[in-house]
Amino acid sequence: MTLLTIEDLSVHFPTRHKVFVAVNEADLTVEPGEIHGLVGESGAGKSTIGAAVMGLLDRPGHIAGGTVSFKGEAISGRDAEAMRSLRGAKISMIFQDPLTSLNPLLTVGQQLIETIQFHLKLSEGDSRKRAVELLDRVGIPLPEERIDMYPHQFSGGMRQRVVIALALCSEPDVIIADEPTTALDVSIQAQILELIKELARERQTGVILITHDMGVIADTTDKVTVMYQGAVVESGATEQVMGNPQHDYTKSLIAAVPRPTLKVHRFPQLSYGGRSIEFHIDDLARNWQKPEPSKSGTLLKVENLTKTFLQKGALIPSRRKYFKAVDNVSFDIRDGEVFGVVGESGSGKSTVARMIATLYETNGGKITFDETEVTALSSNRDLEGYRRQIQMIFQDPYSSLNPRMRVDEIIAEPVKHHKLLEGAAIQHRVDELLDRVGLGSEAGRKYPHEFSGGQRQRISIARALATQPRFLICDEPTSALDVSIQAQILNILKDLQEHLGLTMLFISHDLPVVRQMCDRVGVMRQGQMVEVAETEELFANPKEAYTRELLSLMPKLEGLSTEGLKDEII
Amino acid sequence: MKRALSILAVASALGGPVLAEEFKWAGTTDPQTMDPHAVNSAPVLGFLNNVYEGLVRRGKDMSIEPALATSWEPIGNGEGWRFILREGVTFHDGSSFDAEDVLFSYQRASNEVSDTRSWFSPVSDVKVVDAYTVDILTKAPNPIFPDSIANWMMVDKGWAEANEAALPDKENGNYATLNANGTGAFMVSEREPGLRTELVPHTGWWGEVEHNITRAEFTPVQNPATAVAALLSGDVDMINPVPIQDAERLAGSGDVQVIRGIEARVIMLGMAQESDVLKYGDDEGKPNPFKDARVRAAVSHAVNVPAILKTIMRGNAEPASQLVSPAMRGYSNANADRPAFDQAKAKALLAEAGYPDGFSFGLKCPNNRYLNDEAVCQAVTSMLAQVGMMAQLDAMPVQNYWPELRADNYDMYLLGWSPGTFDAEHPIRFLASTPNKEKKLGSWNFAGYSNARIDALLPMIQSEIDATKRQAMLDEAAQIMQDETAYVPMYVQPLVWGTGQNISLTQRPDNFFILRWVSVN
Amino acid sequence: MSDQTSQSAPKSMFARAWDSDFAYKFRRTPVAVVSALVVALLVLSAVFAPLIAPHNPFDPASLNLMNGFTAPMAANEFTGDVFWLGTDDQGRDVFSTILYGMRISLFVGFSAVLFAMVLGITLGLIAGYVGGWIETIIMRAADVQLTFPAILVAMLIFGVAKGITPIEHQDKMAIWVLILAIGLSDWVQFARVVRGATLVEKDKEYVQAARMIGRGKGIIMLRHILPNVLSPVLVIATISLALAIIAEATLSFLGVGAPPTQPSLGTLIRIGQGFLFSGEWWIILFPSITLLSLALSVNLLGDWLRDALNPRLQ
Amino acid sequence: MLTFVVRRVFQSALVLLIVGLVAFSMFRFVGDPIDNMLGQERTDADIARLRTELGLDQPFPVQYVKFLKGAAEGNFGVSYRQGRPVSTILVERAPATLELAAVSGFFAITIGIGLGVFTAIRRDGFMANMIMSVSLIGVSLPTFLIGILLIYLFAVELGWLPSFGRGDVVHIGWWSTGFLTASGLKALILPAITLGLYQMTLIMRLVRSEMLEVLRQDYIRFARARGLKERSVNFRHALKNTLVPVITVTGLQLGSIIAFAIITETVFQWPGVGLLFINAIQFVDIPVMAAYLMLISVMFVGINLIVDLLYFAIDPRLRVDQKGAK
Repeated sequence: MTLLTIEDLSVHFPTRHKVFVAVNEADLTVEPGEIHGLVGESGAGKSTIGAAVMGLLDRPGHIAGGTVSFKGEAISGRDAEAMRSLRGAKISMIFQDPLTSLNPLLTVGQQLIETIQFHLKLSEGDSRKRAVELLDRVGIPLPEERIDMYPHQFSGGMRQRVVIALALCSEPDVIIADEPTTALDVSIQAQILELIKELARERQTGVILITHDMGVIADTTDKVTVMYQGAVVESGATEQVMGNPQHDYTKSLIAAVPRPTLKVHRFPQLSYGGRSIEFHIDDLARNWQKPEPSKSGTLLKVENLTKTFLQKGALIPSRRKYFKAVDNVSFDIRDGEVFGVVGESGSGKSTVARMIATLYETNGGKITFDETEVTALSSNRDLEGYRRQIQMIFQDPYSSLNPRMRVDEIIAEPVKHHKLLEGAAIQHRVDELLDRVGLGSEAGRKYPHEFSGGQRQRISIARALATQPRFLICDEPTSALDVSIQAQILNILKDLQEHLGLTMLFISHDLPVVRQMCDRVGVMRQGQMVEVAETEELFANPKEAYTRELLSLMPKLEGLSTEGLKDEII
Repeated sequence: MKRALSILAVASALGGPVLAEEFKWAGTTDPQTMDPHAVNSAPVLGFLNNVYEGLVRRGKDMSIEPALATSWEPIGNGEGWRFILREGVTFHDGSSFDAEDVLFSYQRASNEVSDTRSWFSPVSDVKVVDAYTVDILTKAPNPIFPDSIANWMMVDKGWAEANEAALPDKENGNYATLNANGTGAFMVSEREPGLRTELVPHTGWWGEVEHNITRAEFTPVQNPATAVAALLSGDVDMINPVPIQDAERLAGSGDVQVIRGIEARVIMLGMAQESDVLKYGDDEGKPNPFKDARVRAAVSHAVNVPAILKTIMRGNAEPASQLVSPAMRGYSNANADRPAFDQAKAKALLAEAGYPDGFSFGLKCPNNRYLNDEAVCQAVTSMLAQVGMMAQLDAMPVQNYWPELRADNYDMYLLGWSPGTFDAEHPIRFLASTPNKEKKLGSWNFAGYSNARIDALLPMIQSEIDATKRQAMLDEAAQIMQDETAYVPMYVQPLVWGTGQNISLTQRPDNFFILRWVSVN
Repeated sequence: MSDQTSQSAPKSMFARAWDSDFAYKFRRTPVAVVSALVVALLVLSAVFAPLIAPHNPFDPASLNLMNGFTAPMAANEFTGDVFWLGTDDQGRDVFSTILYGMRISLFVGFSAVLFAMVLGITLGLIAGYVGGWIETIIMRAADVQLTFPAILVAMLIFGVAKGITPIEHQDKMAIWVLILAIGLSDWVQFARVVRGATLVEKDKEYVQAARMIGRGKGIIMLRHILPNVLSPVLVIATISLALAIIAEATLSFLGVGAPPTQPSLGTLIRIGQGFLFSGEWWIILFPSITLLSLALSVNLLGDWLRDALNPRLQ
Repeated sequence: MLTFVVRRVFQSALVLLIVGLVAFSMFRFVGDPIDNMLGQERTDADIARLRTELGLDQPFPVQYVKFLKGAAEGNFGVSYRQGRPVSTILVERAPATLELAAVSGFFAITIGIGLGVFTAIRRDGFMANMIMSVSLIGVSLPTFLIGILLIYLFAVELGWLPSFGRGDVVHIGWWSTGFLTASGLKALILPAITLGLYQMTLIMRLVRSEMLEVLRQDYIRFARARGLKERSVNFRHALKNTLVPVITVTGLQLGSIIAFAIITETVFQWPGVGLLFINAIQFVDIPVMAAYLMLISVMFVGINLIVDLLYFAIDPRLRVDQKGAK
């Protein structure tokens, strides 16, 4: 029997100017034991469907049409009290961020027992027993001890397991999991997905898995529904949809996914909905003053780099605790190459980037840039020359641009600071850069909030190019972006290297992306550099166990259609 | 005990025989000490008049009448005064009163650490003649001596010595600061300094009881609006003072009665006459116009005293022409008229003195010392401005005010003076004599007014026994001060008390509240 | 947020402001609109008091004491003059006095808040951005400041100012002392909020971008961080303005406010409370109503701002 | 945690020392006590003698050190006005202020939190908006005016409550309490409302905004998603989290209640330390002023310490060190 049926569901958010249609006549069904993926880019309306089913729509959103039925019985349009009896009891939900999903002031046990007591009407003691069982089931070691701990005493992955246990308290028939693994490292992500798969199978629970990640969809789900701008564009068995997409949007979306096994020259532009952009990095090359290549062929040399952070302060120095974020790391970056650094969160890869960018002081080791020992320079004035030649592109397009500055001011700031140009020439440079990254010079008179994430990341690139640097640090430049936007940005970066001869340090946790972008790769773990190798060599022949483990956790995406990619495969 | 009393009060309200008459009253200032010799200030002496008694006391009309002395007479040709003491008087603790207590009280009150010391500066010696006769010898003939000691209160020698309070101790306090043992009609039964003081009748009192109070409680209430509210709501039976502006309406309300009178205090303007330059205002540093008597006269003509009395004082005060009020002894009837309000004349005088366009100066004023002091100063400011004298008014709390005056930081200032002796000689001594530290003269003459004839008249007035001759000299002094406009006396401060409808009492011009004249009906 | 939105041509400043969601929200909230109108009306009438007021109550030469205590709209029994809102004990027109008094109150309020704001923002920025022992010192100083409750600070400063200003300037200093006292007792909350916001902002990537360029600390604080921490400051400033006006009135009650010859609203109320029982209700009523409307409107506006500027409550 | 307390106490002592210094240096400007201590017939010699006796002729640092020495032994000197040890006076007056502060603090906290929660839950409701607007009147009028208006209404016009004072008190040891008599309780009502109104409004608004913030947290959405009852979500989950930031501000507010009592006590002639302080200013009673400020600082520092410790009690994230599965 079909557990959950969504028919013609429309969700409207009335705003000032118009009614925003977040979900437009969507259909979806969930069968027992089935994992149904709901995929789409941000703003597609996938999370809104989850919230609508749960009756948790934020105001002023409301269900404008269609029905949601549970086991054949319509549940949409019920009053709040009736919704609550279903919510939690029959349908549960798991949220994206395990850090914020648990009440920090109550123990895990208190939260579990409260929910169990409420739904199953068990005694305190029985509830506790059941809570321990649940913790055990979701894979928390020593559940009897752990039950009395507070959420902050658990790691991220463990917390997400607790969240799942909480969702299971009432023995629900349907679980809606909204991006349950997005905030987690790859290795943990795999475990959590495995757990969800097991539970679905074992309890015959229907799961709606909301995600933007094609890898997750391909590896986990039985059925998939693809959404675009509030509407369902395609739906079917996962293998079917992934391997042989019918709708243009699905096709271009799948084409934009970086593959771990294929290397492409450029990603195909997403053609659906007129969203392709024109950028002309090659035009920039005409006015680009290429510096003399460094004599040794090595542009940046990092030797025994170390960084410690104070973990626990104390008056007496001997009682202070330090944490070694980067431990004796060495590598070289050759002139004109893209050097990738991969690792999980906390591996120290961003710290290395920030030390090179002079944002952190080093606690040991040497950084040498084109024969100049950067770490020996102390004053700001001495560093000016180095800073002019390096630039950085940050991860978060929303926080990397000052929201109170106009876009042209943002781009002009490094030029003005280094006094590279004067007067009208500055504006000219700004206009040109904006034009080349496909935004048009009029974009300069607007503020960052008027742009989308991908556009902002292009503004960041324009800013990074303003001083005509030799070396670009990219710190997870696409990890906050949708896959189609990621494709755009990666293409631009590839152009930068190709046409301007820029040398790059490319930090990422995403192995397929690294494989597309980098000439050589270093793998970091717990502050140490585990392995450095040519990219293809590393993927084909990993030497270290940790590298092998990372590679094995990487989604293979073998079932994905390669239709739109064929021309670009190298 | 308090509980028991309130139960009694309830019983009486229920219609039983009126045994307990509680009386509660409120004033602005708490008497800071119960020691009658420690502090010479009106709140303390006024309050302690109910607890302690002197050899003489003042009656309802301010006249001197026998108290612990039944009679007194001059000794010889002005060598001093002999006091015959009342017999059978007991202190609150039961011990009896005799001449030794008078001698002790003299020694105690005239000691260097006593604030009341100045009263005894004319005294050369005190002799115990017998148990009920005391001679007080003066350095020079002193016709008004008995008048000047109405507030000199008798303390029991035995009690004071037993409690290590033989001398007042203002700085650190002693037993007598918190406890009292007088001969008066009431005794202090409970005292919480700054909060409340409870009195009960002294059953062994020698006098005839006029009141019907069984318990009285005094509470200081600073905020005038709170005090009025307390009176209106019946939480207290009497308040002193009633804010002048509220008097009329309260009187008309029917729930309370307002008792009005004229206080001994004269409110006046003083002007710097020593300083060569002005210290404030736009003309700061320029020659001081107030040295010129014509300018001072112009001030006296420019101030519209009738208007102040009409509006700010609401018809409750009387104009003043000299430094004492008509109720005081030695008031000069010959100089009873104050200069008329005449802006034209004021301007003419200013022009004559060389200030046709006026000038700018500073006026200092307290804002919590006298009734509506700040409002009066504001009114004066605008009146002077109308004839071209632009005053910059700086009103401040009294604790900042006196240091300013002492440091000569003013061009013009407001001062109120109440003669402690109720005699016209008092202000001459303190306000009009050329300042002289050694002779302790002119100690409040901040203005620096100086007139040789006045200085000469003072000792003569002090020792003249013949009333007519004395009055002639006082008249002369008043005349000189009026002619030279030494000060600009404006009005005599009113006394406005409010009581419940069921209270009858007597108001004395010195603003002392005498509890034994109160009855609750 | 689709690509299309960025294609529209830039509009004029005013049109953008009028068209912004902020202005739209404002227009849709009657309370906010009414409050803003009241504030605007009061501020304008205070600014243009010399043009509006029938009399100048600060000119002592123009006052006639015999006009004292005239009831509103009634003829004075001596002079026959009529005053809209009556006169006070000095014969000052209450309406004019309110207008002029409001000038002082607003001047004191605005200046005190400005002072507190500049001080608080500066110290908050430095504490938040620079950190280390400088931060410790600043935040400890804030603790000490908090130990002294506002009115005590103000009273003590008043005393000190009286003591240290040269005597010839004392009569003019009352207002400045009020500003200093109220401002000094108010800076801590600005400093705390700015420090908190700065700690959040300084880790953001746009600040790192500026540091990478080599921008100095001062420029980063002023140009990058400051504009981004101003929203909460604006809310606090609004509410502080109301508080400052009330604080001025309270200090006036304690006898350390504006001088009675140049009364602020608070001083007027302090003077007026003496006439609460005497029947001259207009002396206290009208200034109180004015103060209430002013403070209430500013508070309501601040309230609305708090919700409107909080991006998470939308 | 012990280190924390020790460090806090150490810092507090430093704060007190600075407060003492600042306060003491300011007294010289408040006025001159001499005039209040001597009658109108005083001479210049009297003034000089008294000045020497009080030690006012000594340089300021000497006076401060003397004061500190005394204060360390609990001896704040003798009141110039009352001629009694200041410590005795403070002990006598403190109960009145503390009882008033406690009642108004209780009033402010309970009503403030109650209304704050109500207005947050019913964010756009008519009642909630009314409460929000009306409550602002409490912070839009000066306290003294509110007090006077309350007296006028409830004491004079209606005659329900006393216009001033503390009513009858019962002495329990050195503590005097107004809680045990009818008149004492009646006398508390108006001053407590006057004093607490302002703090209540602030607490209410703070609770509301914090609660709104908490209500949109994921764990509240998750609690709702688990089908828990609204009441449980609002109170068990949301309120407790709301209280964490509220505690600091409330702590500070309680401190300022004691300071604000100055005005309330003046209006209601409430026999507490605030009234004592105002009188002390009037009479330039320097020892009383100094001791009062020290007392206020001690209370403030104490409250701050309690607030910090409360944090430990309420927020497990602070309580536990780096144990557990990190």
